[in-house]
Amino acid sequence: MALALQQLINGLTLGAVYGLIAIGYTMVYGIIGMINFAHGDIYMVSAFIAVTGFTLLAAFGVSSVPFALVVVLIVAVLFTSVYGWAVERLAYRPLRGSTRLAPLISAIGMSIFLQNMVQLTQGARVKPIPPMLTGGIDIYETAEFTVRIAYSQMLIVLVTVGLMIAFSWLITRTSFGRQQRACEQDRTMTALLGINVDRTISLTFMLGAALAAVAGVMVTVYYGVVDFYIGFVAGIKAFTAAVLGGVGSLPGAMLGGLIIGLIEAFWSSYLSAEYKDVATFSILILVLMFRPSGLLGRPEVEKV
Amino acid sequence: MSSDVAVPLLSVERLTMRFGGLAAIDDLSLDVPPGKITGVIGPNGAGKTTFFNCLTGFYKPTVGSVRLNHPERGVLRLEDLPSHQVAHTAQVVRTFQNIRLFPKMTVLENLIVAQHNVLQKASQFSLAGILGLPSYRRAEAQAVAKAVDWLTRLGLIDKADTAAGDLPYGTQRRIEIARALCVDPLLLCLDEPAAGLNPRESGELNELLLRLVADEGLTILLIEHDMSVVMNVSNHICVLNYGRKIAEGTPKQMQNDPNVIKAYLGEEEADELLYGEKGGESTGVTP
Amino acid sequence: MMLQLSGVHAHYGHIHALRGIDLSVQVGEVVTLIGANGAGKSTLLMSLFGQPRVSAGRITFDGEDITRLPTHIIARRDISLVPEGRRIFPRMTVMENLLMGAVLADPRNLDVDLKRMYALFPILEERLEQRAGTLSGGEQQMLAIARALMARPKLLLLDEPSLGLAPLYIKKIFQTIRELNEDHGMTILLIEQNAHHALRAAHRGYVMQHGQITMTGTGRDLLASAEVRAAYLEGGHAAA
Amino acid sequence: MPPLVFANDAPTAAERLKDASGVALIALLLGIPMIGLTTADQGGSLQVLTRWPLLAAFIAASFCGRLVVRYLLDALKRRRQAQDRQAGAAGAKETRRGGRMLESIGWLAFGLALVLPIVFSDNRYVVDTATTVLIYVMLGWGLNVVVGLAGLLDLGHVAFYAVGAYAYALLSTQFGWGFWAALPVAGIIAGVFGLALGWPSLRLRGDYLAIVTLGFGEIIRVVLINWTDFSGGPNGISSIPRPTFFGLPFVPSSDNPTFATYFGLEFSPMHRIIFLYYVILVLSLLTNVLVKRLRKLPIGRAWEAVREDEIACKALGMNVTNAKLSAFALGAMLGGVAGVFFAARQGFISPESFTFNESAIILAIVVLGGMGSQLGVVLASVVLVLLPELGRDFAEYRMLLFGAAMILIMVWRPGGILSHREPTLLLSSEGGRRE
Repeated sequence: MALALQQLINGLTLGAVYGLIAIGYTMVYGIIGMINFAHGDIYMVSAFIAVTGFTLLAAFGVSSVPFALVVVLIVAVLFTSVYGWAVERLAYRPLRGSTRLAPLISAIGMSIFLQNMVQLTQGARVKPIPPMLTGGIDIYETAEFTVRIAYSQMLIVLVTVGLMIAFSWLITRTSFGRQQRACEQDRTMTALLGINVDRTISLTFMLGAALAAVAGVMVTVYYGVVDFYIGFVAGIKAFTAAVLGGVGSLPGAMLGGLIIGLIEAFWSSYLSAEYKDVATFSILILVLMFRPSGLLGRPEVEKV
Repeated sequence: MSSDVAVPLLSVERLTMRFGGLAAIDDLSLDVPPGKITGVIGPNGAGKTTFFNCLTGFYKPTVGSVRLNHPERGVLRLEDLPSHQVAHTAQVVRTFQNIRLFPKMTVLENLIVAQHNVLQKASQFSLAGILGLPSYRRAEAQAVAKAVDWLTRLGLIDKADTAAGDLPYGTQRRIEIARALCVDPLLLCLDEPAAGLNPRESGELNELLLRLVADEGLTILLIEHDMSVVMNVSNHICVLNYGRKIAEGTPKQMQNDPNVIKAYLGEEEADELLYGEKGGESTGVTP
Repeated sequence: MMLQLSGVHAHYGHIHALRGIDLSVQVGEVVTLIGANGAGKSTLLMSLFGQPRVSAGRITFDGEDITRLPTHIIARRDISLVPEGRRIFPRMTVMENLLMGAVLADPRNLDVDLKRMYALFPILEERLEQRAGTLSGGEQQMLAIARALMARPKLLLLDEPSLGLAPLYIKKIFQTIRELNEDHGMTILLIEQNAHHALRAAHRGYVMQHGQITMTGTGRDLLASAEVRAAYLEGGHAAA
Repeated sequence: MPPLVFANDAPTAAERLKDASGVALIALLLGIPMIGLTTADQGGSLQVLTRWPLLAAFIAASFCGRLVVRYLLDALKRRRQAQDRQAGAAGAKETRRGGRMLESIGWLAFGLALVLPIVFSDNRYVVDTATTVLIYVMLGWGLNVVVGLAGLLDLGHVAFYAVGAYAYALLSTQFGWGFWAALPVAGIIAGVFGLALGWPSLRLRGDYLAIVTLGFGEIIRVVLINWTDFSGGPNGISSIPRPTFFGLPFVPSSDNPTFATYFGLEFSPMHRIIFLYYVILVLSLLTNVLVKRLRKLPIGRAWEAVREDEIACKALGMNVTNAKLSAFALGAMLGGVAGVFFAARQGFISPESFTFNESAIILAIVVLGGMGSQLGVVLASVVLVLLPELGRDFAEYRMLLFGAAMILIMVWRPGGILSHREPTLLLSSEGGRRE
């Protein structure tokens, strides 16, 4: 019982991180209808920026954790969104209007490039940082086990929920959100209505990267280690989460993330940690068999 | 009236199709006599295309039945067949309002794909095809001959090797009809075949449809807004509005039916809309 | 002079679609451009917005040279287009489509403009929350026109507004065109295959064949001319 | 949808400088966190190190690079526009001539492939690399059926490659099957896996199918890593028997006749290398002939038609599910056969060889080559295999350059190197007869 509760908390935290990255996937998919394979690596870049940021602040003797967190978040979001912008400008914009597969391949190329760039400039070794946000609240105690919500876990869940609400509102209710969706459906027509399509797409990539940046900082705080390969794994998981929830739906991305986080946590502790990815993907396949548009995705009305 | 007119080729009974709470088709019954052209008209959004989708297996109707009297296979219930079986077994073939060709394939290839089932059978799981057995080669030659025949009759033969997507709109419409004909339909369902055609082209379409019925004994179900087509070729017209049948009868009857005029043709100028549009005959301008 | 094209050439892929077009639209006019499938009419309208970009010639709007401006900047110059194939946003609601049309308009006019659209096309008001992709063809056409009008354009460009519409709706659309022009002083450039209707609604007309203007005159004159009747009855795509 | 084209008249010098400065600014922002700053482990904890000179060099390079590249691109673009205009009506004829030229390039490539091991008979590296190229060619041709012809986005092709490889490894080490006997069986096993995956997932639309296939690839890999009793786990399976020349092994000495003794040759390890090269050459040529033939058969046209418009296919009475499944199964089978060869050539396999990266590279080969183009696959395989090989001298930059090259090729030719589609049958079969 206690273990289950603890795994629930851990699963939700992990799921929140996946969800946060998945929102970025979904937003980019929602505007140019392509899978941004490099998104996971953008998240990895931001984790490295966070490591550098925290180390630098520590070197300057900053000891206030909230202050350091806020500063690093801002810095990481700023720099990472420039990365998001540059990725779009270099690898995707020249391919607009070509086949659906062309940007997918250049995205894979970009992912390989970013991984190796970080490996070269930052080193291949795992980067540990000292624990920052320690402590938590014990909510349930038995003789041998204590269920605890760490402060870092609370932070992650709160930030994620907040961002999801903000971005859902942005996309469904604001003029900018409508412009984004219009770009996805018919770019030429959107331009004919006087909207700067290039700018809208660039901004979306920057927002997606900013979300990945937040996730990167959170994970750095939570786990305390970062390496150049985390982007790939997280990217695949988040991509799965986005599809599971229904690509294009923000709450869907969140839900998909949470489900995958929970599966991983419970499967690892009760069945076998080795097969947790098998479980994740099997459930994805099962869900899609019965709901081909994902859990919250709107079914494509086949207009014949 | 000969006796076979009494047995309809297709009988639609109490067909209803609901999307959510909205009934796109509401309790529609209709008989399609063989060897005739039956027109389906009605305002945009009256449920005409939905009706076609129900006939051809793309939608499963909420209530009701669609029965086809197949000369060899007996009575077939179309609403139970998946869409490819509707074309393959029941030989009910349709075209689409927004032209659905295979744009990168040539016109000839489009027509060969339409004969897929025949050729696939002849190729015996592709084995006869890979080995280039004569049985398959003959079947392919026959398929090409059939395609060439239709292309010639529809005046498309010099476009045979062009990618279908590169051709003008009006030509694509004709290709789509030619392709449907290659499936050997009993019942051909045309969804706005004259949309986007100029007056001369729609005139040619009229001739084609009449020829198909006269020479091939084909039965045609026709959705069309172009009154110069519908009124001139249909033997029988069914008028839909809000998914319901509001009138049915000969073209003449429909032109004078107050309900039809009110819902579809327009109050005062019904006659002019019917005959004065494309040719401009009624404007009094002499060439 | 509201819109002026002089010596405009444009290529669509390898096709030389426009071959030296001279055309003008005065303030307050309804001008129609008729011609067969593939004559280049739609290319002409799209090339006003740089899609495709003209390869030679000059386009001015309200005295400003817009030949080389980016598409979205041209669209901000009080020109609205109802393009070929409607191009509504299928996965947005009717309301959202209308709001997209008003993206550049003064938000204070929004309510007034929406009411105007409901008056013009009552069916749209019934369907506000429905996804536009589920509308029927005619309803989509009305939505496309309404979306274009939401920007309060000075010049409205219509590409085959009657395509796929029931007779009653065609009448309604042409009535609307007349109303917009007479009551609201809107300038309109209209492309039609349905030449009869178009010429009756227009002050002036141009006939286009093979990417060139072959004839021009008042609507009434063109309607009466034997060559026009021959041109639009025979079609002009034979060589394409 | 046509891409947005913006006015791009020759910019003035000032505009060029401004443009390059913008790029330099972006380079600065990108460079600060990655090049300017880095962390290193010093005395048990991380320390921040700075590399400002390197950053400055990077920015300067970006500035100058942008000036040069922009100038060249502008010049190229103007020239291409002028050419386009002149080309005009000549377009149609040109494609036909292009088709014939491609055919001759194909025969030339075939000829080169045939004589390559003879010319380089004592250069193991060249023949080995060429063998690797051919493996990818074969994988690419298999995947081309799925992605290029049927238009199904498959990101997990490596799974079938792995199935084939492990099937052969297990059949040979556990049951003593020979290479040639195991080849078709392993191919069929992979095909069955293809059906098993295809059945539930083919009604998914494109990108959803992509993640499902990707997931399937990962499932296979994870199972291979963890099911140690079955697959040997991360250690893989070793001492897989090599193929023999009609029963004659390639070994230095043996009681039975060997390849060398039978033909009275002096033993050379190159014999096997060259033999393997010809085996994969034959396998891939068979694949090519098979796929080319199928493309001109009803099933092949059905694949392409499904790619173009599924709904129209249904309306014409085609069973779309069968068409898709057959493409999937055939692609899987060909992948499996390539896997058998891979296992036999290496003599050792482990899950490491079947990561997502492999799938990505195979897919890249198909897309870079030009969807559906058989010759394109060959060209792309050569490029993608040789790139990292050429990059061996700057080992650590090799994958960086590989990634960059993938982006550049795609940007340079978004339709792939060869994007021309040859019709499967022509009415005017002699090409020029009707002109």
